[in-house]
Amino acid sequence: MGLDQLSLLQQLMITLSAMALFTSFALLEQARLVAAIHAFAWQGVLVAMVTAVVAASGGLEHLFFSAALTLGLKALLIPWMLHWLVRSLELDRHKEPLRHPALVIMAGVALVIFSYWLVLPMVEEELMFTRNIVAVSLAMVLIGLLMMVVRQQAVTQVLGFMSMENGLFLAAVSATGGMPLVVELGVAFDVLVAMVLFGVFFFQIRESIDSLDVDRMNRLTERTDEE
Amino acid sequence: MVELLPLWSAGLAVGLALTSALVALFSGRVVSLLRILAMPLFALAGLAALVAGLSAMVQGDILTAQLPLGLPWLPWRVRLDALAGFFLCVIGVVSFAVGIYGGGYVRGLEHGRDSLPVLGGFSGLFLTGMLLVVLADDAFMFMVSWELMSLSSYFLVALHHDQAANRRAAFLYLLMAHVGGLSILLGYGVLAAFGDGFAFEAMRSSELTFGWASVAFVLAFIGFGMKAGLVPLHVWLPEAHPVAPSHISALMSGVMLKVAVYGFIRFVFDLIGEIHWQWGVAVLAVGSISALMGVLYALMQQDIKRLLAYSSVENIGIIFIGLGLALLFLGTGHKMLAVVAFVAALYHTINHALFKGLLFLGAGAILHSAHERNLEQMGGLLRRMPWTGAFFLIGCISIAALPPFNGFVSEWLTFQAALQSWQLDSGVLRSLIPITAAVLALTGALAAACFLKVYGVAFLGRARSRHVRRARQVPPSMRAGQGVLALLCLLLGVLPTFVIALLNVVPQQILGQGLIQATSQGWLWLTPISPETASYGAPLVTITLALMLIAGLWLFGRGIRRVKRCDAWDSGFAPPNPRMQYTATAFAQPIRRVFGLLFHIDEGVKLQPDGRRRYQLNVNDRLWELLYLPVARGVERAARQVVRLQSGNVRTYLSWTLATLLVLLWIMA
Amino acid sequence: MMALLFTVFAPLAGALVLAVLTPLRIAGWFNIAISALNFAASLALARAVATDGVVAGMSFRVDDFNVYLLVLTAFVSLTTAIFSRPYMGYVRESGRTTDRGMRLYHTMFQLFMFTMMLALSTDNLGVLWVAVEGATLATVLLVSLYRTPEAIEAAWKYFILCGVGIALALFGTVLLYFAAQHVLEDPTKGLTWSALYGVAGQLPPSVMGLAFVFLLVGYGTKVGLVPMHQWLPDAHSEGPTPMSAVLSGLLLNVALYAVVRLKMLVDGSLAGTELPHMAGYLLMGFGLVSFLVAGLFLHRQRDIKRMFSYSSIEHMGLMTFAFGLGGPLATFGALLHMLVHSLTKSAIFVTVGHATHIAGTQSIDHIRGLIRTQPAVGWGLLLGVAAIAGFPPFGVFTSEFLLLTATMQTQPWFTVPLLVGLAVAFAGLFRHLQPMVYGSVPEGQEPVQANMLPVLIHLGLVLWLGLSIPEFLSHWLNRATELIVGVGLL
Amino acid sequence: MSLSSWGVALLQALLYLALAPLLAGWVRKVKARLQNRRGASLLQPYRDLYKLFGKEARMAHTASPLFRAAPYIVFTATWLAASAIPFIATGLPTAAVADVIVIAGLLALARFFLALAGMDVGTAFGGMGASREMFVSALAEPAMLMAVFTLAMTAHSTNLSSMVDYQLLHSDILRPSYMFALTGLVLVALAETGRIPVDNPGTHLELTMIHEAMILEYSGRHLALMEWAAQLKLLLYGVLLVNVFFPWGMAQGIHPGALTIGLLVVMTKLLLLGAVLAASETALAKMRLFRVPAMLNLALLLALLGLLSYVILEV
Repeated sequence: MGLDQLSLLQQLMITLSAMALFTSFALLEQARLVAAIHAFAWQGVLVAMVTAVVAASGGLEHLFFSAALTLGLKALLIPWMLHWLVRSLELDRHKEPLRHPALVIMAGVALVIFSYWLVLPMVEEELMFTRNIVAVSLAMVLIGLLMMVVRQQAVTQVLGFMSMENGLFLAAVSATGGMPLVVELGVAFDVLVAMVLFGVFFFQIRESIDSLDVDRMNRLTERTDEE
Repeated sequence: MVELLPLWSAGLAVGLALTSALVALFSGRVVSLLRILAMPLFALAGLAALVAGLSAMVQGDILTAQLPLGLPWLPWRVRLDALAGFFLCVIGVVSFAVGIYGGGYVRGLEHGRDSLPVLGGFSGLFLTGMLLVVLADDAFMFMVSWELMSLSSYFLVALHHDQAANRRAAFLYLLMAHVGGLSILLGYGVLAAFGDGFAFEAMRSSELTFGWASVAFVLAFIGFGMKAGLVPLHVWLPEAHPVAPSHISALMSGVMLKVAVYGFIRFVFDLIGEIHWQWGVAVLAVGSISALMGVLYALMQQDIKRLLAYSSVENIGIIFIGLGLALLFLGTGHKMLAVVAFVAALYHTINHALFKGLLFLGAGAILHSAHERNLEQMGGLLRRMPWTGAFFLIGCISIAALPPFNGFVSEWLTFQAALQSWQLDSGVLRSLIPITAAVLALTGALAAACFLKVYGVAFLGRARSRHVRRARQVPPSMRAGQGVLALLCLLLGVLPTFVIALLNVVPQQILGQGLIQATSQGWLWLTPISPETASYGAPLVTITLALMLIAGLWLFGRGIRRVKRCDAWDSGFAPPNPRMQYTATAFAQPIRRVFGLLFHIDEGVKLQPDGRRRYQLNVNDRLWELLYLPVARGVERAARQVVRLQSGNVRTYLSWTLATLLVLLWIMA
Repeated sequence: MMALLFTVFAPLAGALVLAVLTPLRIAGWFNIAISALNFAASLALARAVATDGVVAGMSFRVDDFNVYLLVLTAFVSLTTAIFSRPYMGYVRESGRTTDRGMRLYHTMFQLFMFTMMLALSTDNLGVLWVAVEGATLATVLLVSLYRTPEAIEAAWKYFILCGVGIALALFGTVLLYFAAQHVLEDPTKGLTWSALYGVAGQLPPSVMGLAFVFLLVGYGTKVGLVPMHQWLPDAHSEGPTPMSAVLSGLLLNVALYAVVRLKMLVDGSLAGTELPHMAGYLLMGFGLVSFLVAGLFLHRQRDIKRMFSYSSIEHMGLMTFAFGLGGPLATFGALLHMLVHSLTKSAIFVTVGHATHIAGTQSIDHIRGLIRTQPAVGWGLLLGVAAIAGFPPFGVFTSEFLLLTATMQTQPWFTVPLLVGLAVAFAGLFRHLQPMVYGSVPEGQEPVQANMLPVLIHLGLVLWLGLSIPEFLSHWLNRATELIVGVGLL
Repeated sequence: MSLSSWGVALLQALLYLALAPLLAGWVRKVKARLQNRRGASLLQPYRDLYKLFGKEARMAHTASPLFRAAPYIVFTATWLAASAIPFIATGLPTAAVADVIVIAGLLALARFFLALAGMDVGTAFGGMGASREMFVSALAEPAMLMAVFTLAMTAHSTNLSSMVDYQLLHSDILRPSYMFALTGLVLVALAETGRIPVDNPGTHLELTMIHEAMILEYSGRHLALMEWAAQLKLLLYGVLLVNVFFPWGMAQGIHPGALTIGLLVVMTKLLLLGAVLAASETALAKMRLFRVPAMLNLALLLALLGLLSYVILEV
């Protein structure tokens, strides 16, 4: 399937989702916290744009609403909250270099290929184009998860979590033209509450182990001393 | 109405047992309630069960009923046939004696720390469980009652839970009971999968291939064998039985093991259907090993209750030898001989229930009045507690399989069955069975030695410690409880013909044939196979013995001269003191030396803190490190490996999630 | 319908009231009152369902499968509320939490109930997802209620793991919706379970397969399937005990309920392919692994609440295995097991609460001689564990009996690992239990004012179920079985 | 069963009583001769018994009632066992009272009470004797049963008189199993009757005695009964050996003539056996206690071989 058979909007859509994918790679390897937050914000913007484009192409009004919702939530509110948290936790200078960046990037690429290979079997013709976007969003989800695995800093873990959400949202929008409104609202609400709770926990963790390094939270284990 | 008498009185028995449990719950407030009300109710329950069993066997027809309990599609069915009736008798008679005895026994516990409600309540439940197992007619009810039996007896074993050793024993007991229960459940599952459903009729109708039938048989054998205490699955028994209160030990050793035997008979002879001789060989082998190992280990013990527990292993072994012979003969199509072996096994079942109950009650009496379980501390009890001494002697003679008491009859029957092996066609089997007979003979002789040791050391000679010297007569209720059993031991020994005439209905129902000629020569002569093959005139032997004894004692003793007393002669040495007597350990020493390789002996002289040197010996079960410890270690190792999953690092957890996800996706695509 | 709305929204209203209710003294009582009301409503609902099959409307749908879970949930929440009033009082006095904490606790308790009810009664898979996520959000703050480093750590792990899991579940839901797009004439109904179930046969298997993987991993995290279980012992051991009771007794059930609902869809769609039982096999695999691993975990426990949370994992594994096995007998057994396990396990946690109160610690090595200290608590714990270990005459035995026999009939060789697992788990439980209940009293250990009524009720019910299953219940379960596997048992 | 046969049975039982001391005396006499002594007269055992019955019986302070009952039980049990063994005639009702297993049981009963009596007074020697007695018998009893089972299986009956009849009928067959059984039974008999090389009835040397150690405390009539029982046991085993393996000349029916012939024949057989026993006792030396098991295991092995060679070779 060549791009030429697609309408301009669809080409635009693919481009945007490709950029979103790139942002999650950026998130994955970004060492500086603030920069990572910015990358995340950009990702939110891109997802919102994709939503808008889908709405435009499919003429689905309620998607415009959810595009706005995404923009407000993922691109503005949450990044702002994170910023505020980082500042009040005096982490704005915090750098967290990856152990083996090359390895991690390779893993990310492998995940992209894997997810593409996964969605290959869905070969109904009319799905052809959405399929690719599903692959992209699946890759975003997996990379988000990977990020939570490789990053040992609480805030970056939250970023990973949020970028997973972005991936989900992208999938929902691009593949199905948006979930029913009630669900979307519920999801958005949950994400918001989750974000607030994350904020609360940052402070609690900070005051309990005065750091946000999740590796240092290993009191609860079945390991006894002999092994 | 009268033909329903068995069912009614069985129901009454269950009801009474439950009531006794219920009553006992309040003995926390009114301490004497257990003694005054609960224990008599217990005895009554036993009596009712006895009546039920006897009437069922006399009527010889099969009664069934349904309870409003159980699963919607599998209500609890009750069935009372001759086999169940026989085992009801076994349960009933011992429970009756225990109920009488317990009244006096629990008085000693009334001011102890052990909670009486627990003791009484679970005793009642224990009896209920055993009764229901025997009555059950579907696997579900069977399993429920079976586990009820195990669980309640576990609580009784754990009654004195202050010592860690008792807790350990209780744990081991419950664990093995649980495993055994699961294995039995599995066995029933196999039968149910072939027949339709878990009702016993359905299983009877099931047609199994040899392979599956053998699987079911092995499962049942393991499960019931574990409960019955067959070697090598016996290790829980010598731990658990001694630590329970003595009258409960009597129930456990005397009755609960028999319930396991019942389960085995019901499963193998009744439910599986076609029987294969290979099973008989397996049962025979395991039975012989159990008998021999059991009695050898019993010989090595110094704790009287532990010794009795081990001797239970031996007797269960003898019972299973009988059952194995029966299976073997059935499998090779000699029904007549199978019946002989089967009857022998049943006879030994009731016998063991009687004398093992009696002996445990006796041990309880010693514990009650001398507060001592260790043989090495006892001695001369016969003069301090003559009644208990006399009853205990009867128990010892019976269990040592000496005429004219009951133990001899069943062993005699077993020998008779074994001696018919010349009728078999296969030379291998023909040569196998005599070896079993040899083992049986050896077991009998060793059992005699063992109980000679017990009686001689505990009741004869002179007291080896101060508190034993202060032992006193036990209350009449306890004596009565032992007396009942002792009397029955004698009766079953003297009048075997009547017993067998009563027993006959069981093989008639289960195997479709009974002993035809057993009493053909009249009640004086027991001729199981035919008069010219073998005969035993128990009454005549007894009468002669009694006459001579009375004549001797009366004629010489009373009539002419009285016996003067003097110091012991002892080859003219200085008058011996108690510490010069032979100890239990010393008594067993020659046999320990001969059979040394069977035990794990560590023997040596140890330096005491006070500077004196002391001889120390303990004889342990070889099977521990051979069988059980490896399993335990394996589980420990596995657990230690698995625990690594919970590393404590959230990122590791997340990577687990990711890995799982990817693997599953890969599988799916 | 009225009853349904009451059942679902009473807790929400209660939560709002409790959030603002000033006097904390009556908060506990109010909590009980709400739960009682809720329970009554659920009973009425059950009657309605019993009379006219399915109660549906406003994207709610209550059939025989979830109605008994609704009643169970309401019931357990009631008894737990009864237990938690004095218990939380003791916690407050001991100064481990503040008044704000207490208010938070009561509010979140009802909020959690609301999410449970919502998840159980909704017909919309999206809403189901929202509700389950909501349950996480509602409980996560309670886990960290005591503010100890351990509690915060546990809460964080709980939050992160369940958050990720639930996100994956959402992706699965999206795929489901995606698959439904081209099947349903009205695509917006693409998340309505009943609509999907109607057309399950036409859903594209490839998409459904992927979707189910995501949903299984997602909701499976909540069920506590190994190897996504790690949050569970932490959350159970660090949160307040009533929370552990409801988590073990209810949340896991609800997650499993979701998995089963989705399996029904997937089975429908995979029916045509060469691997019609793929979903079942996955469930069996997960169930068996969880069952065995959790059983081994039991052997190396030092914290009493952790131990029982592992036993929850074990039983969840057993149920998952049974649902995966399929077939009327197994399903019936699994449903029954859900019921008895919730009752028994919450009873155990209540008792454990008292036990830890008596000993002043959760460390197994320091809990000793409970029976001598306070017979009620000691025997409660002993009998509860005997029940959960599958000893008759308690109901757990009945369900395990059914499960084993079902396995025996369909997959005989699986019975071996099952039996090994049962034995291992049993040994693991009792080796730790015995020293705690038996033995003599350590000095300075005093009996406490304990309210054993919930335990009594629960164990009584379990005992009853073990001796005989009442008519109405067996019909419920049977109709639920029909619903799930198509054929009933009776 | 007619009254006359009962009468003969009673006569036979009494014969056992009467002849038991004689055999003991005979063995002693032959032994003395072999050792170039003149030895006491054949009737010495009778004199001893008479003397002991006349003497006053004494009991230790520590002795219990069981101590008094034991001699009568031991004596009666042994006598019952003996009288069930065909002595001069077969087909007697007493043989039906007790088959061979019961006989073994009765002997075991006697041994049981003997050992109990040994332990009763509470002396070191008593315990020692009891321990050793049970130890020896524990190994001897199975061997004996095995040996007898060989015959029982051959004759398809555990009833001694029918065994003897069978042997009389088929006396022309040479059976390997019988040879094994016979040798086994001989060894057992030596052990059970407390003869050299297992025990020495003549000695009171503390560390070697077994049987004597148990009856050390007895005196007067009690001792007499014990001794008599021991002599009965010796006779019993003798009769068992000669009559079961070489039954020729026994009376089938109960005609007085046949009975007298039977009596004479059996007595000659017994005299021969006694001579052999005496010879072996002079030739052999008593062995250490812990070499006894070796000998008894040999006996058990032989008996088992007999049984196996029967079930494998002869059926």
